[in-house]
Amino acid sequence: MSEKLLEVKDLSIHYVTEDGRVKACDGVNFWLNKGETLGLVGETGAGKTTTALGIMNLVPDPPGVVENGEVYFQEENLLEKKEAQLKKIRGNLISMIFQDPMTSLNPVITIGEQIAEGIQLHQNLNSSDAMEKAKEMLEVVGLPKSRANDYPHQFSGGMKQRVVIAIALACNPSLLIADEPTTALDVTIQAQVLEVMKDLVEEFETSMLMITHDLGIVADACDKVAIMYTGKIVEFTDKKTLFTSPKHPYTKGLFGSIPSLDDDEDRLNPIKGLMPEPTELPEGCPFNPRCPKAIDVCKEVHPEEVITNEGENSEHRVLCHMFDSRYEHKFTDSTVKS
Amino acid sequence: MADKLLEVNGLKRYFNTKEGQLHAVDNIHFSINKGETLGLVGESGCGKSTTGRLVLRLIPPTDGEIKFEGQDIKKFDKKAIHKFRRDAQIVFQDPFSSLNPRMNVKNIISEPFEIHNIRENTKTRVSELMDLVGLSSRLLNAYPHELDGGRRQRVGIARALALNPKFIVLDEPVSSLDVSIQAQILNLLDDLQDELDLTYLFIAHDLSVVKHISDKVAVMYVGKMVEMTDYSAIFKNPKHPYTKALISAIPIPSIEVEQRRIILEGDVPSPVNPGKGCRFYSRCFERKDICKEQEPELNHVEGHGLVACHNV
Amino acid sequence: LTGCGDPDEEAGEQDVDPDEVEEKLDEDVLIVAQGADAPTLDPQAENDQPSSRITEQIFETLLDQDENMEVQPGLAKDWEVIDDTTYKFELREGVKFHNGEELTADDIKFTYQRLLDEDTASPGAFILDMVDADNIEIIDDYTFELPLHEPFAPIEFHLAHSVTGILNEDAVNEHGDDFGQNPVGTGPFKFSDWDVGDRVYLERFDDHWRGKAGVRELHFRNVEEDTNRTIELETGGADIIYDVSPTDLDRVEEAEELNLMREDDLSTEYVGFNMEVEPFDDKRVRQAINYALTMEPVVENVYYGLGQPARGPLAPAVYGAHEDLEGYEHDLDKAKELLADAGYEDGFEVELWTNEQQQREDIAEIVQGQLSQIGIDVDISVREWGAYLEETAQGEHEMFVLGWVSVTGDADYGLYSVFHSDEHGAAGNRTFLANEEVDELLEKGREAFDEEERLEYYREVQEIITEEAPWVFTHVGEQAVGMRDYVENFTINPAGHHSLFDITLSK
Amino acid sequence: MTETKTKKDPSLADQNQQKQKEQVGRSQWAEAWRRLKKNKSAMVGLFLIALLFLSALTADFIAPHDYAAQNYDSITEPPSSEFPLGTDHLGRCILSRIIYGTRLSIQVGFIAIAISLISGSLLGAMAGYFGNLADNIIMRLVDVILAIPPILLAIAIVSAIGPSLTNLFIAVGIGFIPQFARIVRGSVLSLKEEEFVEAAQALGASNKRLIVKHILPNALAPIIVQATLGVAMAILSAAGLSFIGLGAQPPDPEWGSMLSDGMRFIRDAWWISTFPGLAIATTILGLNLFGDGLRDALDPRLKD
Amino acid sequence: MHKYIFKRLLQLIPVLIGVVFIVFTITYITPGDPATILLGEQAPEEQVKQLRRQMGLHLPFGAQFFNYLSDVLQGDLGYSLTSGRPVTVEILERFPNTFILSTGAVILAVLIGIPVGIISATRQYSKIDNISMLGALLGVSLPNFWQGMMAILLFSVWLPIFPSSGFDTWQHAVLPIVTLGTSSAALITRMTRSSMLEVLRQDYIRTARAKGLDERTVVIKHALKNALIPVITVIGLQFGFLLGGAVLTERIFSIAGLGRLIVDSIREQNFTVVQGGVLFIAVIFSLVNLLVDILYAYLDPRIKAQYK
Ligand SMILES: Nc1ncnc2c1ncn2[C@@H]1O[C@H](COP(=O)(O)OP(=O)(O)OP(=O)(O)O)[C@@H](O)[C@H]1O
Ligand SMILES: Nc1ncnc2c1ncn2[C@@H]1O[C@H](COP(=O)(O)OP(=O)(O)OP(=O)(O)O)[C@@H](O)[C@H]1O
Ligand SMILES: [Mg+2]
Ligand SMILES: [Mg+2]
Repeated sequence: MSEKLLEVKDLSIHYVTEDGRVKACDGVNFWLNKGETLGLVGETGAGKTTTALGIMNLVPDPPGVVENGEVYFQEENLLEKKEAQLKKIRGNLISMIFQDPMTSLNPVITIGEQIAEGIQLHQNLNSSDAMEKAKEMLEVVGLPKSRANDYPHQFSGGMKQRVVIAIALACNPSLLIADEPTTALDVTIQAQVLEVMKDLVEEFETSMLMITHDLGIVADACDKVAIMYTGKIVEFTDKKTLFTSPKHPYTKGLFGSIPSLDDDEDRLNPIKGLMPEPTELPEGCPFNPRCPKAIDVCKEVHPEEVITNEGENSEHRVLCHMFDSRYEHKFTDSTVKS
Repeated sequence: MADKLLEVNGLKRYFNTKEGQLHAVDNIHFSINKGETLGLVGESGCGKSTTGRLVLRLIPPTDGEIKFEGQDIKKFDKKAIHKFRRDAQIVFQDPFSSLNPRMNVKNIISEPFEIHNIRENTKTRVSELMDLVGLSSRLLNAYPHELDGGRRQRVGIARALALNPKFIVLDEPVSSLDVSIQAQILNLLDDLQDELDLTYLFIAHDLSVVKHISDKVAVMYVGKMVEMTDYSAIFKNPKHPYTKALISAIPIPSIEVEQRRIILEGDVPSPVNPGKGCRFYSRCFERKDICKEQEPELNHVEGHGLVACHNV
Repeated sequence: LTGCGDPDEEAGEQDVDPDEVEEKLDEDVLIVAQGADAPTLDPQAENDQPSSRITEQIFETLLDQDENMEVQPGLAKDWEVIDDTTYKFELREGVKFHNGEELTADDIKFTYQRLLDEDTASPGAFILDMVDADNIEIIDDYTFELPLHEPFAPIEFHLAHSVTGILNEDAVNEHGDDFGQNPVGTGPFKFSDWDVGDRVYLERFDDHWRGKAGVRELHFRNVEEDTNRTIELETGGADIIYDVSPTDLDRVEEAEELNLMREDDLSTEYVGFNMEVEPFDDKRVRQAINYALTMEPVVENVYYGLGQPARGPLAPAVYGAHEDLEGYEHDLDKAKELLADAGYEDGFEVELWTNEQQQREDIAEIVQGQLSQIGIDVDISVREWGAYLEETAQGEHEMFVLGWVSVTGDADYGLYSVFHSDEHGAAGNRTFLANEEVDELLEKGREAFDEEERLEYYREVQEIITEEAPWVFTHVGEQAVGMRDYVENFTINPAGHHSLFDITLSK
Repeated sequence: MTETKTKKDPSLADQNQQKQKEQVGRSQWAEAWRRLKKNKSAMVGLFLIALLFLSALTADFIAPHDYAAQNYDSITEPPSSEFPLGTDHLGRCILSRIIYGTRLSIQVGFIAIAISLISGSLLGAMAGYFGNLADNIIMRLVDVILAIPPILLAIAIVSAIGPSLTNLFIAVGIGFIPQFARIVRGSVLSLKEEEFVEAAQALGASNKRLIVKHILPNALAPIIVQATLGVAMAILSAAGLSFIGLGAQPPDPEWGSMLSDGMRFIRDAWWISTFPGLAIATTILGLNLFGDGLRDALDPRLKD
Repeated sequence: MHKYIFKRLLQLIPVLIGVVFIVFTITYITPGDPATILLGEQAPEEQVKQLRRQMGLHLPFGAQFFNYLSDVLQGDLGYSLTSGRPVTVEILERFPNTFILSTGAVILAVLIGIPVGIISATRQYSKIDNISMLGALLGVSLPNFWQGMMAILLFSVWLPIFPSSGFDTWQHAVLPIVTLGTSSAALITRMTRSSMLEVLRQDYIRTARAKGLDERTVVIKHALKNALIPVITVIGLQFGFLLGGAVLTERIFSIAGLGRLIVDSIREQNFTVVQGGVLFIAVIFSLVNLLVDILYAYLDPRIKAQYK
């Protein structure tokens, strides 16, 4: 087993708003090895971005509060570091690609400058050398050098996203956090960008935390998967296990919601209901109102993480009473059938 | 042959922009049979929404003919338009901007009745509609900002159904929704079609969604229609290189199939003043010299449908 | 900011030690601040106080008035009455204009013709209306005869008025339309520079016939806000300020290094009635209002003791003013009685107009307050000046607050225009008083060459006017001039444009 | 709907129905009000405005003296128990004048803004909705008004039509037209493209309905914010006009003219101009605080 | 860009004609007659009539307007009714004072407003923020002429540091510039703050922070330029406003400025100067606006791309 590059332990981040306390990230645990890609999957508002910001220690405060937890990166707890130290890590050892390429580039600064900036800062280069390096990065992501002096509005969405990738990879980080890097893009462009990313991650031996809501992308690009629901990781395992034997009812529900290209299903089999209000999570298991297998205990008792499959090269963790030895027996055959 | 509800011939819509003439929709033909769904796919900006607006006469076409139930909608007088506005409806992509934030659910759903001067039983009608789309009656007084995306989209659908339409343009009605909600809405649309004998023009960029709901699929590229055929044919046996690339690019949530992606070069070209030749030329992996010079016609291909490619 | 200085000054400095100049400048410069800028320094082009105060220093008139408003020789050293309509003047010899030319009788003819010429469109032309300038007969360089269209007894006062300041023909022709910016006269100070809107620079004219004036330079500053003018005086930004604000009188008086000079002026403020409209066509109503008003509060609160309550139409300083007029005592009972007699026992409503001038607005408010005691309900309307003049001229008003200045210091000027029935409307009679007796007496006053007789006519007419009560006489003006204690020999002139010839500074 | 099979989506069996029931049906205005209530400075502002209205309404009861009564025995008296804020040069009670003055200030502020709001919004809405020629003509007109400094415009207008209170409203009001026209035009331009407008159009709604029911209500928030701030500015401009003698008619106790009239006594009797000045400043402070708070409360971007 | 500027200049023409029309109309309907004003109240009727004919005042409105307009188009603004001098000369004489005053005030306001606004925004809800916002609110709440008077009492009377009136040396400029500058500074502070707050919420700021840039760079380099656009609009409007709107300050400090010239002329019914003065200010104001728009283009390449 290779070394853990990143390990998030019991991370809780809450947003304190007028409407109440949003537990956007609530006791999150996962880890990631060097060179691996972890897919963090969940629907809107599940807390994916918040978790990523927590790792970067960039949670907006106010309203965000890091309540608890540790984030070990190369065996050091980032949450204990001083801002000055973090600045040396951000953009250098850990980079992040934000959700929307349209808004994550500064509209009034040339893209060359936006790439060079980080290089200049972290690699102690003078500005012209940094700019040279920035141009190289542009070529790496498949854009001509000559466009370094252009402004973001002169690029298409896919090109902008590639610029964002160039910024993130400019300093050759050990960890790249990519927050839904392709959601805003068209399919064919998405394919281009994903391809570029995969190549680069491989080339630079970068570990990646890929945030997405698209299981297709996970299947394509990830080694491990963590499924997130209402601020909690409900299932965490390697890709193969997840696709072959998903355990959590929510994960199964996700699979059931996706129209298949191969089969002609008449009706989809979606999860019923909607995500609960983030400020008013239900008692017990947060998924229980939508869960086809929920029983009384689900409405009362908060589930604990169950680790199964420990023999294989990866753990398989599930946050569900069904796999908890204490409650397993209560799930009768009839409810388990799905 | 089944009843054609909508028939579109040589439809064009150009916009005048600062850069020049923008060929948003450029000479497209299609028809939709009663009770069927035509899926319209293509990349962002290829003219899908414009097509949707044109067939509803929300904007006038530059050229071309649109026949609804055999009649040219361009020639409709005021009265006929009013009638047409009852028969043909639209549901938008963005459930957040398509509902007036200052009106509550009741007002939104009853607005069609007000506009068409239907005064009786609006209350019952509204609650029937809400039942139909699966909205709890306690949301009657709710405002859009209090609802989540899925519920909002249901309100939009209820509004579209209010006047008992025959035809609905669904302009990316699920693309802003989460998969689980998307699936619920797709199921709902399916059920409604069966129940109310509706005809859909379903616009989307997600091929798997289109495939799920459509009877026929039309693929657009920069204002042009490049391929149109039966839904299964297009996935099993795409003929146009763009369609092939499009299909191959869909990330499939399965680790069993080894995907072989066709990665296209470059970006979608601008629809402003497109030159002669095939619009896909710059990105095509099967291009020939003729493609640069001559624009391919949309031809009928035996046993398949319509394709616009010199290679076919 | 400092760059807009005078180019001549720079040139002049070259051959003098700059330090010396500094010192000299400081000692020999007299700075006078007043509340407005002069629109032009062509004495014929304007007839307003701020301009006259400056042109008075640059130009001189044929005759002069002393601080008692008595006529004295000016540029004419002697004159005699030939007949009713002909006067003969003898000029001083050797009087120089600022451009070096010598004053001759031709200049007088030229000046008066220009003043009366329609093309000049002078607002002061009426001052010499009675003069037949085209027929001035020049006897020699220093002697000429001045014919009048009709007998006009107060002519001497008119020939001392500042609009009649004598111009030099060559200078006028040379500068043409710009003469107002390049005035050339015979006065003790010559024009040097002008920061329009801010400051006029004058220099001593060394060749003046009376000798050199007391200061080398004279500046007129424009400081509009009353409070600021006082502050300027206090802080040394000005050596003399005109029109000290009533509220600042004590402050200036009490300050050790400042002096205050006060002197009655020639103005009368009044509340007029439009005698052509009801109820003011009834003498009893006008008198009732006169009885109902007491003007002590006006003097006290509006003018802070500056001036005095008026008891007649003329300020006491005016030649011919009736000194023994009693006016109306404050008697509310009598007022009510008269009102009842006239059929207004319950009072009435009336609109009182004023222009937007603080003191007049205050007077209006006081009148409003006092008249409410006899049941007259006054509604004040503040009009814009142009509109005010136009509408009162056309008789659209009921009651109004206005003032009149007897600029020539003579009773004719102070009475004829405002009370003669020929002068209805814009000409000055805005009450539309039409009283044959008054008309007759005023006409006689113009023609009477016997002083005693003339004064008698005016005594009589003032009594009638008081009785007829077209006006409520409110206030006789007083001017207040503040100055630093080192300013010496300032003499105050009732007409307001003080001669600064004698002033010296003892810093 | 003729024949409808009831098909209830099971998802509706929501667990926290009870809680949501209370919230459902809260319009955006109610939502904004709730947020506004939490904004301390906005509430201070509201309090000050309420105070203003209250004293305008109850002036007859709370003012210790007649605002026009002249007391020659107590001229320019400093604050005392009889005259809590002193008297002016005609012996009038300054407190009473300030209290009565609220009426005028409210009128100046609100009527002037009403004038500019109505005409400005109308012009802006027409320009934005009809576009093209109408837009060009109207916006050029607005540019013309904007190109003339408001105070000069007001002076010119007042000089032309005479200084009276009504004319003052009009003069101040006209100066503010461009602001409203621009804001409304901007909102209408973007609202016109909103899908909900298109949706209503697709239902067959008329132009009138589109403007009145869909566009204007949504353009309201920025207009209202602008109006609150505009009221403050209008009161200030009116005060400025009073300073050059174009304000209210004496003895009307308009604050601006009290302040400017009292200015000449500033060195001897500071209270004559200082208290009206404070009254103006407080009112404007109140309106600004409230307006700022309202902006925050109505701006959906500030929601999270 | 050149084409754009040219186009904008062309668009100015109808606006300015509109301004001429409005001002002309206002002065036309104003009661009071220039001829009477010129000749004084005591002038005989005949003379007044004669002068009216001479000035073309007997013509119908339309004819008068077109006469005036054609004169204006030939660069002739006519002659002052009180001084008889060319209006252009009178205006140009006053303009430098007004220009120094408003430019000084705007510069002061920018120097105070932008830094304070930035500090406030970066420390939202802190003590500094609250204090500067309160200061800014007071700055806009206190009538300008009152502030001016207080400044004179404080700094000319009690602490005689600066002269209270006139406009000769730099000392004279201090108080009026400070008086005018403070209220503009208040506006600019508020605008900068809210604009900065808005920008600081943007994703690209997060991106910049994620690069490890220090906060200063993030604020100055990434946020400020974006936040400046609405601020510049305010600055431009403020500058335009001050050019003609500094009347009260000019009066309190006895400065011979343009605004005061126009106001005095209105009261003297010196119509030619009023018309010329307002037109002049409108031209300057429009040019300032154009300048602001051009500045936008330098700040924001997206806007530049639209200028065609
Ligand atoms: N700044 C904030 N203030 C208050 N609540 C916030 C804030 N940011 C996020 N939240 C809330 O925290 C929860 C998690 O948000 P987060 O952005 O992490 O979700 P996500 O999984 O990234 O969703 P998406 O797929 O939409 O990006 C949501 O309920 C969201 O409303
Ligand atoms: N009103 C308009 N004026 C000018 N151009 C327009 C207008 N509406 C649409 N276009 C342009 O026409 C083209 C087609 O637009 P359309 O909205 O139909 O695309 P779409 O296929 O619906 O894209 P998307 O998937 O992004 O919704 C685009 O290039 C768009 O910019
Ligand atoms: Mg996210
Ligand atoms: Mg679309």
